[in-house]
Amino acid sequence: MTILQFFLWSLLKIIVVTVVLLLGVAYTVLLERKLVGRIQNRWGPSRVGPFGLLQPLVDGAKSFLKEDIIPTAVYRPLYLLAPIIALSCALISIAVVPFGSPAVEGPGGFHIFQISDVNIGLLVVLGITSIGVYGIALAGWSSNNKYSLLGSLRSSAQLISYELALGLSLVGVVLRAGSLNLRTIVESQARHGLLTWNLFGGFQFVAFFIYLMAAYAETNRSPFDLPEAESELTAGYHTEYSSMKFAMFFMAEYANMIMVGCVATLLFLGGWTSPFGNLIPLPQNIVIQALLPIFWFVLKVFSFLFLYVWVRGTLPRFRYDQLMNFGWRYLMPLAILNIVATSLWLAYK
Amino acid sequence: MSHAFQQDVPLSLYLLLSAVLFALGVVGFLIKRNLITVFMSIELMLNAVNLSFVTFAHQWHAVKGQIFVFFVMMVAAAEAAVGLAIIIAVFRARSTLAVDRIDLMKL
Amino acid sequence: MHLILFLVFAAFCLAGAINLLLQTHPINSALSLIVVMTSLAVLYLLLGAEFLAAAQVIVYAGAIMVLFTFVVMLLNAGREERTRGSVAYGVIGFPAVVAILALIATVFLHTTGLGDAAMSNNITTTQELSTVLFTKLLLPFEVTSVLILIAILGAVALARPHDAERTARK
Amino acid sequence: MNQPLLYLPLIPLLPFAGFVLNGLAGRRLPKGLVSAIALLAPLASFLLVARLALMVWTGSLALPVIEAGAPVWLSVGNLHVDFGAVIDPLSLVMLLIITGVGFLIHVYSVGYMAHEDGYWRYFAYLNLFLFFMTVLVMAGNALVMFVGWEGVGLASYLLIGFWFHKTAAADAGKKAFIVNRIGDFGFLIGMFLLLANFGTLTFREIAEKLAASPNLTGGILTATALCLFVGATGKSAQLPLYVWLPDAMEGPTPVSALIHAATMVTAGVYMVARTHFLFDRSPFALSVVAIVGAATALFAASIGLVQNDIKRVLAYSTVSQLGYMFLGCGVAAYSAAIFHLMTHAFFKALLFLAAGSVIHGMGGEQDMRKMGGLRKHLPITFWTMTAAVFAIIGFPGLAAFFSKDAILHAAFVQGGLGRVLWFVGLVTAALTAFYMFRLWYMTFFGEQRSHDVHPHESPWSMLGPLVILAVLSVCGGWIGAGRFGAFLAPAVGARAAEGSSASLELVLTLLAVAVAAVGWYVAHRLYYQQPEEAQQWAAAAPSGYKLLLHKYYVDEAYNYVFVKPLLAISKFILEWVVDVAILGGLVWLLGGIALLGGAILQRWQSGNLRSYAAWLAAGAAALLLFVLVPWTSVLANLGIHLGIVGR
Repeated sequence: MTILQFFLWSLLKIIVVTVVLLLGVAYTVLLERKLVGRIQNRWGPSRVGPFGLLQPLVDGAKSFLKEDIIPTAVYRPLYLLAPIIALSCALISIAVVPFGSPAVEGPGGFHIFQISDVNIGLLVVLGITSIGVYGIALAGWSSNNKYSLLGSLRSSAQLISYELALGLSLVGVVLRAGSLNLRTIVESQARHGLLTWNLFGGFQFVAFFIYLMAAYAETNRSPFDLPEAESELTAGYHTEYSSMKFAMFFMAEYANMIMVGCVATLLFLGGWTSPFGNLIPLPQNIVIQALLPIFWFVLKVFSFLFLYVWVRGTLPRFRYDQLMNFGWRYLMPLAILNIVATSLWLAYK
Repeated sequence: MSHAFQQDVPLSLYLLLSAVLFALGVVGFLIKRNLITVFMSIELMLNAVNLSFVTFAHQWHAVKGQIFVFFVMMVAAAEAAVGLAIIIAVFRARSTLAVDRIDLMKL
Repeated sequence: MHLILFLVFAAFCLAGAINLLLQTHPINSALSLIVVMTSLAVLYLLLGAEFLAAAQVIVYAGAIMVLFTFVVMLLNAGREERTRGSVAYGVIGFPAVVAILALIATVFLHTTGLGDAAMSNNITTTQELSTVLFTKLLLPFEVTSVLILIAILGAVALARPHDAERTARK
Repeated sequence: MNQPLLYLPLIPLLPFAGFVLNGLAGRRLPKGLVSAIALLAPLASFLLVARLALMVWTGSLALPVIEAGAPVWLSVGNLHVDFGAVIDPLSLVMLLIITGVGFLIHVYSVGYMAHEDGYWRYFAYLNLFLFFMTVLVMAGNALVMFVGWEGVGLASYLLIGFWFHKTAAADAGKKAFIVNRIGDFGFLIGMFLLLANFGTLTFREIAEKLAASPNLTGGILTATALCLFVGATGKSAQLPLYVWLPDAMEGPTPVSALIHAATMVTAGVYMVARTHFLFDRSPFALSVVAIVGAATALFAASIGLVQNDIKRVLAYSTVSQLGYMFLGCGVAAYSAAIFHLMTHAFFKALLFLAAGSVIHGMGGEQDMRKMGGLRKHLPITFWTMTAAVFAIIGFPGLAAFFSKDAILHAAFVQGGLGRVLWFVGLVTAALTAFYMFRLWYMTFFGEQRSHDVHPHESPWSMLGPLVILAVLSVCGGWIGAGRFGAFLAPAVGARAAEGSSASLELVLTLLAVAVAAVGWYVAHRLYYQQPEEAQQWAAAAPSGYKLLLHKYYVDEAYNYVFVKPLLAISKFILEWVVDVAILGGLVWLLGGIALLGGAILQRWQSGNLRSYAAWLAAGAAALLLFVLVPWTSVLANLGIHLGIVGR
């Protein structure tokens, strides 16, 4: 494979994945609106297109067409930079996610269902997530607005605090798999389907719980959506943003949700593998062999997103001090205990 | 084009880069007037040194060089935590971050 | 490929570092430093230190620099004041910097036996790294953890408002 | 030699333990316990010494005893000094006197000091005194002796100045100390001379070396002996350094007794006897000793004639008697001198203690003109005092009769200068008899001249020692008569009294007794029969009387010749040289250096972070320059270029 081919293939994969991801983001928004509507005993969007299916496109068009307001007092360079950082960081992580079976290869042993297979994939995801903080922090600061600043300060503190618990919760999984490569991690839980998932067979349910909590906080989602708490801070860090830039933050948030779902799927729910393991033999058809793992993957991510929305519709928002207490006093010690317990168990085995 | 693609990089270039970064860090320490920026210059110097460590580790196939960088990072983290706390305390006491105005030991 | 990547990211590094010096606003300096650090992470990757590259991003860019920006935001630090301090930094400092740079560069350029770095050559895996770290260098590692614990305590003690302030606030 | 356990170190250490206990804890201890500690320590020492004496008496212990294996104090080059004690007949006699009489004075003090503040302090000092005195006496070498010597000075200073709130007492303490220091300086020089010439300070070794070189005489030995003698004059209150002793009367009376009788002043005599081998080889030094002794005896006795303070009379009497002892030493009759020292210890202690009892009974009054007729009120004191008075004047059969006559006899026998000295001694004996009976009559006879006090007899704790000492004064002479010389011979050498005959001895003795009787008669006449005649005599020779009353103006002369110029010079040096020139100059110099340095250095310490960073960078650059540049080859190349090195 020449370098030129490599570039072309990679470009193709990137484009396809990005488009799919953006579509996913759009329809996640719709999903949330519909679901929350149902939870709140109303219909949600239903006018645009059948069942309101075209609603995301219309929303997008509206965002594009709205007047782009840049308040005079903002610090322009960073004000413009912030949404770009937020969105790009949210989108880049998908590059290391394997969303289909590696058994299906392109010409020249080229992975089709993963943009890049990195040895330290998990660390890359974590690293990019940690860079994502800057989008929010800079947005709040450059807006020159006290609500924005408070929101971004809250957000920075919250992200730093919960990143610790998040990272530590993943250590148990890494210990079990013995690798930071996402594909290896998935393969380590593939043998007996559901039973060997890290969530169940790996006894990492505590870690999963911690990850869940930390992930909600990391994505500024309810019940930890303090950086944009309407009742206190108007709209938090994106108070001063409108039209397309606001849309970018919006998309970043949902892209992050999807990314978090992907990581959860890969680390705890067995990734693209079938929950039934080898009970149901794979058909010989190459197309079905390629698409079935993708189906499982998307299904798992979707379930995770469903959980997200469900929680949002159900739980009230935390107070800020409660949030910090919870993160430092409960989640982190719990994560450390989980690491110790897992290590002991592995050593015993 | 393919020639440039296969070209290897002499390690002395990495070292030179690290030296230049270090010098820039020192210059930053000298000319910056904001306490936080001065602190950042220190971080820049640390990073420059880390780069030479990694380069030497590559040259001698020594894992320990990388581990040293790891330690430097940990120490830098500790240093940042304490240093920034000190900066906050200084700011509380003097309401300024200009290093030229913070030249007395007492309040 | 390696050369191109090196040149690109070395250029990013230098640009970031110079920008750090030129910018008068701390937050811009901080962002420049983040650029330097992430570029350095790429250079580490080129040198086969992939774990360090990730750690560089996570620890430096993702934690330490966040702390810096956080403090800049918290203290609402504005542009640098044009203060006139001592002249020693100009008279003594710059010749010294030039001397340091010249000396180090001379030594580096005259050192023979330094090899070349090629793409995907001599990659250190996380496993190798941790094997050495957790066996031979376990004691320094543990000492580092104690250091960090102390740093946390110190930071808390320093940043905590004084008793008088606290009672006044109540 | 299988030596029995002697517990020699305990003899000084027991009083020292008493001193430490009382000194540290005495303030908080009950009075009874303080006295118990203070009495038991010297008593135990005395018992140890008495045991030693008994062993010597029965022959189970051969003298001298030289303690071996004692802790080493100094070991520098060839000089080795240890704390080993040496017991020979001389030190045994001294120890018996010191601990025995010392113990009696302790007992007496319990009664005498009963109502004083600082009771514990007094006894602590008293024990300290005994400690140093025993160290002095038991020392086997000059350096340890010097420790005791200095320590005795310290203890005397503390005790004389015991009532330090009284200016006179504090001054007297200082005077005693300073005058003693002058003497000590002589001792020190003498010690250096010993060290330089003999390379050792141990008495025995010096004596051996001296014996080994019979040709050695003259200059060096004379100088050494004289220097040591200067020390002795300081400690033993001889001319010209006697001035501290009369003033020392400012201390409590038992202290006077202790200093005069048992301990301090005898140290000089003891030291001369101890180093007799030096004096023996230097006839000149011996004559100086004899002349000074005789002169002091006469001089002090003449002052004693007219003094009115009971303790002062006794003080000059002490000086005078010490003069006798030195006279004895000077004619090489060391055993006679030591014999007189012992008897003197008995009767002088008795005199002082009895005087103390009188003063106690008179409520603190010391002026004899206000006493009189006390015989009825203080019967026991009177009788013991009578015994002492008769003892000191040399009443036949009593203590001084033997010892003083031995000295005078030795002087007469020596011939030449000795005859003159003998005559002086004889005159002094007459004077002694006069002033002692004057004291006796003025105190105990006649009418009571002061009516505002009601004399009363002292308690038995005071009278007990008096009685014991009275017995000793009466019988003490018989202890040593005839035997003493033989007993001391191993220590001080025997000198056969050449040309001595029983008839000559009898004549001399009778002469002495007759002279004393004359003194008694004059005193009887002037102070008993016709008291007003004394005033007439004084009025007849007013200048002579005044001269005596003012003690020959010696104190005043010293004051003008030594003290005032010294004060003026000291003041000048202190105020101008030390204060202005040295201290002031030093301060200005240091201040200037600091200011100058500060002016330069403060440029660095600007507190400016960036300039610090610049210097830091400069330092780093310098280090790199030093480490990275191969200086040797660079310099070599430079040398080639400049043509310094190379071809």
